Amino acid sequence: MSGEQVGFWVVALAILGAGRQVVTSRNLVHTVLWLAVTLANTAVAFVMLEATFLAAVQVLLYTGGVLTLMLFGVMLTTRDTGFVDVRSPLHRGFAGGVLAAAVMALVSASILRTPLPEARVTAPTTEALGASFLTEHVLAFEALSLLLLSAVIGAVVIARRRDAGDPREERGPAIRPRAPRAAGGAVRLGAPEAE
Amino acid sequence: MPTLSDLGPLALDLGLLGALLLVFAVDLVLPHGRKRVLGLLTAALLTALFAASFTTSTAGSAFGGAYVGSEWALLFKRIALAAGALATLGALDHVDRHFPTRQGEFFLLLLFSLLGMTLLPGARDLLLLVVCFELMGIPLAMLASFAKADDTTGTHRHAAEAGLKLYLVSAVSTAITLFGLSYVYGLTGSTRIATIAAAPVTPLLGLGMMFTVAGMAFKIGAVPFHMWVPDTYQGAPVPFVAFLSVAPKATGLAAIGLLLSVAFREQRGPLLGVMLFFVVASVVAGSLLALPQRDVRRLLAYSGIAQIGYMLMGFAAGTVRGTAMLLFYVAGYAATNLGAFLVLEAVTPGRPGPTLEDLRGLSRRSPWLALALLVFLLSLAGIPFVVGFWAKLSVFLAAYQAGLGWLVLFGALMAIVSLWYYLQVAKAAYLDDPPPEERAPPPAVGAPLALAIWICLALVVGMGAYPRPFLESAATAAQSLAGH
Amino acid sequence: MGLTGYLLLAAALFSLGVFGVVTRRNAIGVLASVELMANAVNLNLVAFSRHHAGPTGQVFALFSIALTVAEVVVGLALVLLLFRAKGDVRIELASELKD
Amino acid sequence: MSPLYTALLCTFLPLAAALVLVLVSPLRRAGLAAGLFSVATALIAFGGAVTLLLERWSGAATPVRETVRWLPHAGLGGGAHARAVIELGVQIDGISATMLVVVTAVAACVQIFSLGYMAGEPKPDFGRYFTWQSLFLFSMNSLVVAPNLLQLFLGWELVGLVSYLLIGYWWSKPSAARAAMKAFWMTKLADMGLILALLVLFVDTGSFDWTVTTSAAGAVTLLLFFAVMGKSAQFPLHVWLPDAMEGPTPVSALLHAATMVAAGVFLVVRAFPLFEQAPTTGLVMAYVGAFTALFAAVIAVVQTDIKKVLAYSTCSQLGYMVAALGAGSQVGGFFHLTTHACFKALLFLAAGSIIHGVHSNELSHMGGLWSRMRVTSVAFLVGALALAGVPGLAGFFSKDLILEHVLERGLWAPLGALLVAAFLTAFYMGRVTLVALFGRPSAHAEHAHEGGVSLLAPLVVLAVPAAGVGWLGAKLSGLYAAPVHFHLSPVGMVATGLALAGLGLAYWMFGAPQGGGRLRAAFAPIGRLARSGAVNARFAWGYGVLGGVSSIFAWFDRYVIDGLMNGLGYATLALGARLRGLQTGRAQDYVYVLVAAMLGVGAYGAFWSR
Repeated sequence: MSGEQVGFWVVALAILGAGRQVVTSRNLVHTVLWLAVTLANTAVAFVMLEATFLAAVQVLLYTGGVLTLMLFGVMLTTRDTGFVDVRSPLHRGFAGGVLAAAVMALVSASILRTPLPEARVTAPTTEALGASFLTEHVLAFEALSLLLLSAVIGAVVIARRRDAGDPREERGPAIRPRAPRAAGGAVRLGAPEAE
Repeated sequence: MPTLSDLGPLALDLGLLGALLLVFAVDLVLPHGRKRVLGLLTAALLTALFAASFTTSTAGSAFGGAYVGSEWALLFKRIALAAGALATLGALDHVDRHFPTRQGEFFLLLLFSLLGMTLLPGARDLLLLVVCFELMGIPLAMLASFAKADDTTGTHRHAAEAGLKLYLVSAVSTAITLFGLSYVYGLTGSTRIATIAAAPVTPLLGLGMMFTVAGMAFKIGAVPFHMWVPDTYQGAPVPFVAFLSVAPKATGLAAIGLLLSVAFREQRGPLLGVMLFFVVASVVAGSLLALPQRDVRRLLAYSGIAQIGYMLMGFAAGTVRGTAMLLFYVAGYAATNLGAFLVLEAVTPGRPGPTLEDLRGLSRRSPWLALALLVFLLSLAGIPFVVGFWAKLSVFLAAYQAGLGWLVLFGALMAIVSLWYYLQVAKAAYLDDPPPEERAPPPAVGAPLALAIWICLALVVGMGAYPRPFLESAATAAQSLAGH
Repeated sequence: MGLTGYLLLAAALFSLGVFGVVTRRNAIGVLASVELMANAVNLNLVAFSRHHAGPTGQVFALFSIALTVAEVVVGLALVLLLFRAKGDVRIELASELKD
Repeated sequence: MSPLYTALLCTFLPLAAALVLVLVSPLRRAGLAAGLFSVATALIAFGGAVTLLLERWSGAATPVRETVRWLPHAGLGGGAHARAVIELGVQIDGISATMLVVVTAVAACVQIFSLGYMAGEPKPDFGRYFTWQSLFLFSMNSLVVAPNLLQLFLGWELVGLVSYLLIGYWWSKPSAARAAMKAFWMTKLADMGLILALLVLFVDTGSFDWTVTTSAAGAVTLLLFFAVMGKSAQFPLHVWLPDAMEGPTPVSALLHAATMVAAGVFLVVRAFPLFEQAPTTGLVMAYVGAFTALFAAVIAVVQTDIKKVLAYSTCSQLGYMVAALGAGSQVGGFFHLTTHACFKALLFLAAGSIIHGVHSNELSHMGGLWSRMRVTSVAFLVGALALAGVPGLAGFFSKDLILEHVLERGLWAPLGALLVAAFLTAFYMGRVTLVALFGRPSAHAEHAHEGGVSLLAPLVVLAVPAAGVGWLGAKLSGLYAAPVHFHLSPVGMVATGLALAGLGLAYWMFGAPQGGGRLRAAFAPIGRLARSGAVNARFAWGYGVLGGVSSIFAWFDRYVIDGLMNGLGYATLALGARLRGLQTGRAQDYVYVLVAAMLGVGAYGAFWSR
């Protein structure tokens, strides 16, 4: 077994192991952290695939930005329940497993039955990446920047509790969220409203 | 290197971007309480752009072939701009009443989405295609939830749910599309549509192609990707639903048309089969599920699903004529459905949208609204003298010419079933007595909304009486796509 | 390890994401699962890009990452909205509209 | 005025009237003024139609066909038929001129009759009624003057829509609303046949003209005939017609006797060049028509509602026309349409006058009207005898022509059915006439009296053609085909004999004060039944051969055919209700379905060609 192969297996197992934790871990903080592990390991895989710039982007943008955001989301919304997700009923898990297995089976069967490109070429430099971005794909790039702008504007409007200039804002403290309903099977571990 | 001349085909889109920035800037300087101006401004700008689309030449290829301006793209730009302008007019009062301080953002998001819609049909690069698709789609999820759940009037009780469902289905669909495209890229080495068309057929490419289309099919609400549609239509602000029910569908069809007729032209055998499946499944499920509905928004949602089935007959035919007929259908459907939802907004402003019970006795309370609704329903049902008849006839014709006689027969039979639920609505508006406690004065319809309904009505009747120019431009557009 | 290995790895990651999306009950858990799916896409793209001349594959992956970021931002905003409406972010709370 | 403008006037004047009534609401709400306005326009249209017919009559005018280009080839045609253009226009020849006169005459009479009949309605409703009447006249005329099948289809649809409004005029009555829905549904189902026929024809020939030669004549004509079955109430799509009697009686006279139901037959007459290319369709039509004629006539025997008798009689007579056309006799079918329109409109209006006088539809509530409502009675008698086929009156000529043609073709089974139907027709018309006009007066009929002049004038006017139009047969048929020469053929004599026998039997059972001997005794239960009016479908079969068969047919019609049609509808609704459960409302289930569908689609794409 060559070194590259060993590396692949290690990274693959790390990615899949962490990924499994992401979809099954009951503590949501753990979920997000395991997601970080998955993404970081993917970055390692990128390095092995000679895509160093992408690896850097992956770590900075994803692990640094997105995950922080998600962690915020977890903190904001599940502090009452101690960050713990309610477990899915067994039949739902079973159905999900069947679906996932079917996806895996179909995709891998297609992969294995298709002649894949063999020859490797030298990895593009970061300059080439940038040049491609701003020539061939410049229109898509501009559209993407608009997309990000719209996402930010929209997200702020949606997530903001009260609107600027809304007369209702001046009328005192914002309405507190309703207490979580104790649904069947819900486990409440966290401290009761500590505000 | 891109040069300024590359911008020629994008003149209208640049205009739209300019409009967007203008609305943004004006929003910053307008004091609270005057925000209504923004909607008027948006409507005016969109109308101007729509008018400009008849004088501006947008033909040509740009950015190394990533973008091609053609009759095809132009037709979709016009549909999007017109739908945007009408929906803006229809939404003015609603927005002013329910979220007075956020009007700027509402129309901005609408403009962002419109920009994605006008750009997409010209895209000849899969990356651009998918980015445009998202630029159109992401603002829609936010607009569906725009009202927020704490709206005091209760009109928007389900705002969060409406947006979340659309978002979740959309996010997973995007992942599926990207997953499929990753294989398409991997096996062809390019994202340019022209290159892809020449690639040999392999299982993985077939898989990638199907995933790409499946991920986009959710936007048009074809069965079995339709399940978010009724829920979102019911929970989102009605004028926005008017927009959501036509413009993204048109653009989704444009995307599928590009994939079917250009990108995967040589490998499309299974795609045609899937289109056939969509037709049958959508027409059956849409028609049957609409039957028991009492909420008119849900009813129209399912009817829209069935309508998509009829439209896809054009693609299933697999001919240029089929595509042309589909385009005509789309244009007619856009005017009709937009009008129908705007009538719903006019009937029950400030309350959760109408059920059949709410419509009772409408013909006596407001004869003009009832008549408009009736015309839109007849058009959806495909009765002559309104555009829906020509639309159905033309896709049937295309399908029959392509040898799909059984499909035409089937479509005709299901059209009879669809009559049942359209007549349910008409019956409520015309035949049923209003409940005694509701001998209320006719609903007060604001001037912009009334204007939008009138324009839709004129289009539906006009296209029904003289469909010739519309048919011709649809045929030109379809030919221009086949040419590339 | 050849291309096939990476593709199979990506497929497995995608399947895990699918499993998570349909079984996680917390909306943020669902979002995390969608991230797994998106990550599988990037892995595919980068793996393929080694076999084609030109930077297209990696550019595609960059676009894909950016798209996902935009989606997460919007998703989190909507989740907060759901939380504000229901006091919880269990995804099945958003199931009042049906039939 | 040139024929073109006259035809346009005939067509569009009623539309203008309808628009005026819609837009000028004071006029509409004024009631009687609206009615008079509508009647005036109908009369002008009638005058125009007569002018057109007379021009043709004098032999001076050639057929007029004026069209404008309407739809481009680019949209609908193309391919092998790139130069196909769809036209919109007017065609005036013998057929359309005759039909125009029939339609406008009946419509004008019905409108005048309605002035008196509907006088009790609230004024705005009265105005609305006449708006619909004018609109109906426009739609029917636009159908009649159509130069191609597409335009004919547009008129056809419009007629269907307006008839829906007219049948459902009494909305508050749930049964009326239901009947209107049913009529709409059944005819819509049939209309799909017409659409499909148009498609097939157009794809094959690039034209919507009925004069083209097509290789798909079999398919086209069968689809067209399916549409005819719905519109002209042929078995088994006839179930809506008896129910449609819920509408006001003048509406029944207009729609379900003279004009709308005749549209189906008219379609075949117009598209006859197509039908001539498809002998098999002709055969199907002959059998379906003859069976309908017999089936409906049998059912008509036990009906106790005077309008239902007439409704089934209409079914039966339409069966005659269809059978004639199927046997290849364009003249026979169209001429019977003409005569039938006259005497059936007369019968319905007379029945309306009776109902107006007695305030009931039930035969058992009538009786002895001859002495109380003399004008109406005479009119009804003329219509009944014309329908029965008494020599010299209108029905005799056209029925004779049909039977002769069917015999010529050697269609023995249809001929037999038609002959039996002729006997039954005479019998049930005899029964209705004897019971209603000459029977023992019931309590209801004690105070029966004639209505005003507007009720009686149309009866008098219509009685003339009902009696005499048969004599014009040779001339009328000469307008569009080789003139036929009427002579009493052997089969005609048999039919006349059977008709007289039927009348005689009716007289024996319901008319003769006493006597009749054994035969009367044998049919006595039927007589009691008919007199009592209390037919109980479940037990009636035991009461006599004729009554038994008739009741079984009626039961079959009511519960099996009708039930089947209703059942289909309910099954669809139930299926829709069951499917709702799939929409769980849970976003994750939606995603599950999404991914599962993606899998199916993907698998299909991946392993499609392998």
